[in-house]
Amino acid sequence: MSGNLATMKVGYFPGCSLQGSSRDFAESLHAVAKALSIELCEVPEWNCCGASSGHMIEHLVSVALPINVLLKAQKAGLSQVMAPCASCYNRLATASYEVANSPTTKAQVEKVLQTTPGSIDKLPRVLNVVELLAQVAGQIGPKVAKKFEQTVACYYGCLLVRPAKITGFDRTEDPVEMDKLVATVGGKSIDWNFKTECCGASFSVARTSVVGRLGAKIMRDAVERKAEAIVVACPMCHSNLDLRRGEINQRLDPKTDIPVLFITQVIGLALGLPEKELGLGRHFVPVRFPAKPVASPAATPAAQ
Amino acid sequence: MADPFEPKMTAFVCNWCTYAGADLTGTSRIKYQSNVRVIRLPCTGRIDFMLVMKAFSRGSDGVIISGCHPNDCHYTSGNYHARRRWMVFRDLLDFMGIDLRRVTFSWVSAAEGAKWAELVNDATNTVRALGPYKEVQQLAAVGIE
Amino acid sequence: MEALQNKAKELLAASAVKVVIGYGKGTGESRRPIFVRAAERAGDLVVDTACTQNLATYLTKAEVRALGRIAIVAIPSTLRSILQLAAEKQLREENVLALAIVDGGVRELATFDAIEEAVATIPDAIGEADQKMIDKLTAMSVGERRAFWADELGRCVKCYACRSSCPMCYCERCTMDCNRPQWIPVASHAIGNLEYHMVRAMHLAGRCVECGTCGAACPVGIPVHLLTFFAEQTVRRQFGQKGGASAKLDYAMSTFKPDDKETFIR
Amino acid sequence: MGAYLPSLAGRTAGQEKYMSSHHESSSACRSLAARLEKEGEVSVADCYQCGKCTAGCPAAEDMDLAPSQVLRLLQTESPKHEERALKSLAIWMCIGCETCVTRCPQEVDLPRTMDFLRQEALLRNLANQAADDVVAFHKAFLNSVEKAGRLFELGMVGDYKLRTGHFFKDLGIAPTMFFKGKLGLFPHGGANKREVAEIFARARAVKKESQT
Amino acid sequence: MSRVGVFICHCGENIAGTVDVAAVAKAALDMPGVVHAVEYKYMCSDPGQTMLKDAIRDKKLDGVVVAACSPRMHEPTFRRTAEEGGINPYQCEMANLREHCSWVHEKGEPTTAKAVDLVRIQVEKVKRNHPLKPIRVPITKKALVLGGGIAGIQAALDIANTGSPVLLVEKSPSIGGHMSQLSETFPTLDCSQCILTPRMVEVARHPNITLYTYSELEKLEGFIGNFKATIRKKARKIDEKLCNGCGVCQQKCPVKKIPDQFNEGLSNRAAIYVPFPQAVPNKPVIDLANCTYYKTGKCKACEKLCPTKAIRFDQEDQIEVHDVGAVVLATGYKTMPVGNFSEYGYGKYKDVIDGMKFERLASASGPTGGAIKRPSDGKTPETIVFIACAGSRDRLKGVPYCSKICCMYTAKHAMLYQHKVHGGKATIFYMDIRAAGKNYDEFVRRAVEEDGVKYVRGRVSRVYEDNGQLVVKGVDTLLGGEQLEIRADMVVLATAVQAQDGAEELAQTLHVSYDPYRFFAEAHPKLRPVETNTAGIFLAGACQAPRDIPETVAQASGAAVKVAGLFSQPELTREPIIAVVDRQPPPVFSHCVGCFLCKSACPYQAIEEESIKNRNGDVLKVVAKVNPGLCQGCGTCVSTCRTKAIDLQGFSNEQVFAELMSI
Repeated sequence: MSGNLATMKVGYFPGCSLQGSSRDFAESLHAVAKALSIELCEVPEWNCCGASSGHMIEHLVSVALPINVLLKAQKAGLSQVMAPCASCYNRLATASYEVANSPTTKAQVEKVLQTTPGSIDKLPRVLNVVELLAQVAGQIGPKVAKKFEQTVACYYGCLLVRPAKITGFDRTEDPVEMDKLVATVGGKSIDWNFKTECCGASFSVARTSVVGRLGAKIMRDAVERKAEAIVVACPMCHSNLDLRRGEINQRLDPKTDIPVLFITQVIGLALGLPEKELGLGRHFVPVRFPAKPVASPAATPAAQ
Repeated sequence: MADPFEPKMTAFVCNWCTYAGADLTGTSRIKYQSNVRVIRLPCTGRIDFMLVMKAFSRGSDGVIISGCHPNDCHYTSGNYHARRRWMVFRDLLDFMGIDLRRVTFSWVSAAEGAKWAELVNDATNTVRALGPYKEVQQLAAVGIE
Repeated sequence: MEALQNKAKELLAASAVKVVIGYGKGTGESRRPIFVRAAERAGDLVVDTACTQNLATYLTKAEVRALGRIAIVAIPSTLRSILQLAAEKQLREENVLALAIVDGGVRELATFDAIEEAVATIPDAIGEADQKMIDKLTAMSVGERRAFWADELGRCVKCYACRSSCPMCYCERCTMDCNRPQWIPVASHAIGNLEYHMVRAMHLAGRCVECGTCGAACPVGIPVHLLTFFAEQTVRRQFGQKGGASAKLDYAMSTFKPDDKETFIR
Repeated sequence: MGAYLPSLAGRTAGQEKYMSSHHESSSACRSLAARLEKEGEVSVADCYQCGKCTAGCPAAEDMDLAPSQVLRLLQTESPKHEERALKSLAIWMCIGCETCVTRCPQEVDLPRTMDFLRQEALLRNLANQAADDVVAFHKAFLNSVEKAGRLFELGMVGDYKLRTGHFFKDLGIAPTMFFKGKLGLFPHGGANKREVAEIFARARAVKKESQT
Repeated sequence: MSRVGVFICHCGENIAGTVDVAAVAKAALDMPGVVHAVEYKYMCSDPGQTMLKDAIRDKKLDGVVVAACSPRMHEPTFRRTAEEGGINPYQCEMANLREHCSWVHEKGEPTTAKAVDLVRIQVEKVKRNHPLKPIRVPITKKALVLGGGIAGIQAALDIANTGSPVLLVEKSPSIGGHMSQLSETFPTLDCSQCILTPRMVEVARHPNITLYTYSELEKLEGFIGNFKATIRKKARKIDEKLCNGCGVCQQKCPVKKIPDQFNEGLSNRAAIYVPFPQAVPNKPVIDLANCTYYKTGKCKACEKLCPTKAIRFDQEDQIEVHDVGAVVLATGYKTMPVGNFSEYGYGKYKDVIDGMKFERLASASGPTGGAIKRPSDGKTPETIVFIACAGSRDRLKGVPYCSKICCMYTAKHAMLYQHKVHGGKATIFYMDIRAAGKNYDEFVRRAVEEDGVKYVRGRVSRVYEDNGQLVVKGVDTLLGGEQLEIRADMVVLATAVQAQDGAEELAQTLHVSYDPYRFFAEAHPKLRPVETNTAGIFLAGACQAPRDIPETVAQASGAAVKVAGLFSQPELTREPIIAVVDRQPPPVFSHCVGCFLCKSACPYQAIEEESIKNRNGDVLKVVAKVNPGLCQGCGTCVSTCRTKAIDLQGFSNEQVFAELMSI
């Protein structure tokens, strides 16, 4: 994959949340992709990958669904598929890994999807958004309109980097790819301890308390180390740290209002794209630098 | 041909593992069929494929070849060389129409006395079931003036 | 063809080589080996599709060696023979010059490395007919195979034409001629013949260059070459090694991998 | 760690237990550990109980059993212990963050094990009550996917609320979400609904036969 | 026509009870070549053996078959008897009527028939036996010891004290090895330097030991008793004779900021340096990579200021070749680089260190003079955490095996810490405590009971830094898997013991085998622990497996005894069961065609090329030749040889063929 193709064509698996709770992610992604002349070819007729619940209670489904997506991508002649949602990314990667390494699972999936033998031997490569941007990092630098001069904490969460043997992306314990991207657009990123600690992921709905507790740890360390914003590449991380800020702030003193940005939004801002296109307006915690204390709408209702 | 057929079994074994293993079979008083005649060689590496051919042409109905397990060879790698030779020789036997059920290859360590007894019995029973190796013995008859 | 003749003329004239072993007109359409030792006879050399015999057989003969540096007209199997002989220390680089026949033209291969490169480009395939036959045989039941060979080898008169035509059978004393012990009876009879051909096959496994000259040489038309072909193929299949691939020794039957995979040792 | 039935006795005893639970017998005669090895390709025997998984688990403090204990309960292969694992809240509190397997010196795939146990717990109706909301969430989630081919968040949340009765929870943020354009009022089209439904159906069928 | 005697043993009832021995004897008499056949109750008894000897004489026997127990049992016995009887011992064969017949078959005709066959087989063999002489090989009574750690030192001293000269080769500039870096040693807590230094000096002074420091073995040829070792003496760039070790050069050298390996990078050294004060020899060496002169062509400060003018910038490596009779491998171990344990933050946080660093911190001769101080800020750690099994028993990121010494040295570390830092809190995360050894468990208990070290049964998941402290996220599995977070000032990782770098290459140069972890393999895990499968090469210490000091020393002495034993013989005698390549009268010379396919088949590199020349020295033929010193008699070459030019004495083609034909 050379970084400087005129237009780069890459398969695109939006995943459900990007159509709903994470519109902002989608919008910023498309805006940035356009600016960097990356053509995102949406996988035709894609279906949900099953995350986060599939593998929790129906394993075979949780493998079959992603493989089905990848097969569609393969039919559409896509050699790699980028899944912006870390959770989707992880499921797609895991599923490909399982069929590649477990004959039993492979056989079962072939049955379920009624595929012709051999068709799931050469599935498209799965990328996460950071991987994709890293590939074109070369072109970002020159295109920077106004430097993104904030100090941020890059938060990778669980599913981008774990487990190493499946994602094979970055350094599992101490990843740096996002930090590099922030640097290319003129930002500073702090060295901190919670880069890959879990934020509670899908417990956002069912076990808000867990999200609150874990989120608080994360925010505390980031703030103590003078981060002005958190940068993420995962819708769940985002909603847990943004949408659930009220829950988190209950456990924080002082409370914090530093915004949570998607890496695509950070790059978008640096490329000088209008905030609207980047969906910044959709955040619960307003994106301001430096964040000044506001009665964030998220703060009140969560307490009930 | 009145009395029931008793196969003639010839075994080529290495001195350090299988022969010792067979000794153990004895010291542990494990009984097995007496058809087999053992020819002792230092190592499976020494077992010339011609010996197997000769065994058949000499009228053996079955052949057993056994030595040290991989990694245990007294000569560190004689059995590895043997294994390769067998992998080719066996294919050739088959290709030339020798019935592979009459040739048994095995690893029997100095500690596997029971395995030796079992091996000999199985091989002997198999061959007994197959009957005398007429096909080859007939060949032997042909043309010997 | 001219190319070859000129090259031969030139080499002999400059006495860069003492003899050119090549093909000449035989009876009818057949071709026979000829030894051209004078530039003016270079015209006798012929190249065409009828040139199928592997001339490498002569490289190890003392009489030929005695002549001095040899140029040899080489078909693919000849090139492999040269490498295998080199690997077995039977041939020195400075004593042989291969004149490889590449689509009509002639290529001069003076070094083993050069020959190795050339050989590397040759596909691992034997004649279609032969392959068919091998497949047919392997598809048979073991009994049918036994019958097949019993019938074929029944005709063998132990004339050893296969042996003497084989470039790899250069031993001064063959197992066959060994009489203490007398491994194989001198007289030709079924079992002895079976043993003899098994010996050849085993001795050529991993060394056979798949020229088929032995089969062609058999006066009673036994496809003996199928045995050595099969041996070579099973070696290649199981160990990925190949006779005559390199001038450095890589003989499958005298090397091993601790993780060689077999399924039959209990 | 008290003494427990030797695994063999355990198995036979286990059989009766399984029989009594509505669950096809064939897979029943094997211990969970054995089935996990076959169906999930995870060997709990590999675990030597160092506890590294527990040490790093973000959800551990919400669990009634430490992750390493869950594995221990499977190692004994005694039905008594297996049931304790299946009834535990722990298996439902696992977030699937993969921290444990990333650091496990023996590469025991604990998340996969948890998946397996959750499915088994549902199958045998042993799921811990305290986890009802979690179960409800996952069911609602998959339900939505099974129906629409893609997740319809609002629908899912609605379904979830029906299942749990947490009607007022999060009500506060919903309007904001809507106003921020983060809640679509209608399911997304685009996916091949029938296909997805079939995948669910066939997957369940295949699962069954794989166990018989 | 041969005259064979057959002697059938009843072995009490053991054989006679099942086999009709009389019938066997009778049948034997009918076998061609057999002139004498008797049965007797106990052939191995004195009267039995006398009977055999007498028969040989009276019946003028030239071959003997003893039909009794397994040859693996009594072949040596009866061969000796045969020799005393006046024939070549290798004219005696045994038929195994007991283990292979009477003990495994029912009484009856078939069993007796088998017995007869077994006898016939051996009769046919013995008729074709040739008198063989044991092989005699001279021995060079000089030993080569590779590695100057405690193992090498001990082995060298023990061998030297038996009077044989020893070459001790050490690749670093001083002997002493890891042990010289250690602070105190378990389980007695005596100072490592104090017990080691005298040994080092003794080595230096010993008349029988030639010391090659800063040297490496380049090549080893030959075989037991007759090795040829090529040693490279790397250039120290100083004249060792002139240098008096005053140390001026080190003080004056302008380059001072080079991390000091001996102190595990906790301090710095100059570009010309003596590794440590007690180094043997106490002579500096110039570190070419860092010396200003070698980098820029200028400086030479040391040369100018050296009082004895000992600096030699132009000095070259020297190659020396020595004949040695035996080799002791004592190349030691290395500790696993913990870089891949990023969850422990090693390399990222200064205060996360490994055991060896801690040894230097605790050592009186160390950079802190034995005070435990944090590398980051020199502060004394009030809380310290030790993590056992950092790399050991870890399939994923480390090695699957147990490194054996960590449990003990970690206990020692904690103990030393408690002694040095009063009121300090030491916690050890462990999985199992493996303290099997004399006074070992007592030692560990002492750490717990007397020094108040806290042992926590569980592994650590992560270590991260949080304002000036290290947060250790662990677990206490004995509290039912309760998570445990400790804020520590320092974390010490008990890193795994691994095979030395280059072990593989060395093993290949020496033709000794090694295990999957690149530790050298012993000839037999139980009964030949200090021998390798290559005769004449022995093992000592951690190059074979993780070892502590007592074991290492014991094994080193063991290896030394093996060497001494070898050297105690006037020459090597070996069973003549070896392969030989035939020789024929000209013009054939040998049936060998010199294809040398046998060469790669030989497990012992015993096959050499021999050029047969005529009077004027031109080569007529190149043929194979078996080196009797190396050949172990497996016979793999024999079945590889197409021309049957190689044969195996004692199991010759003729013999085996005859055996087969006799059935």
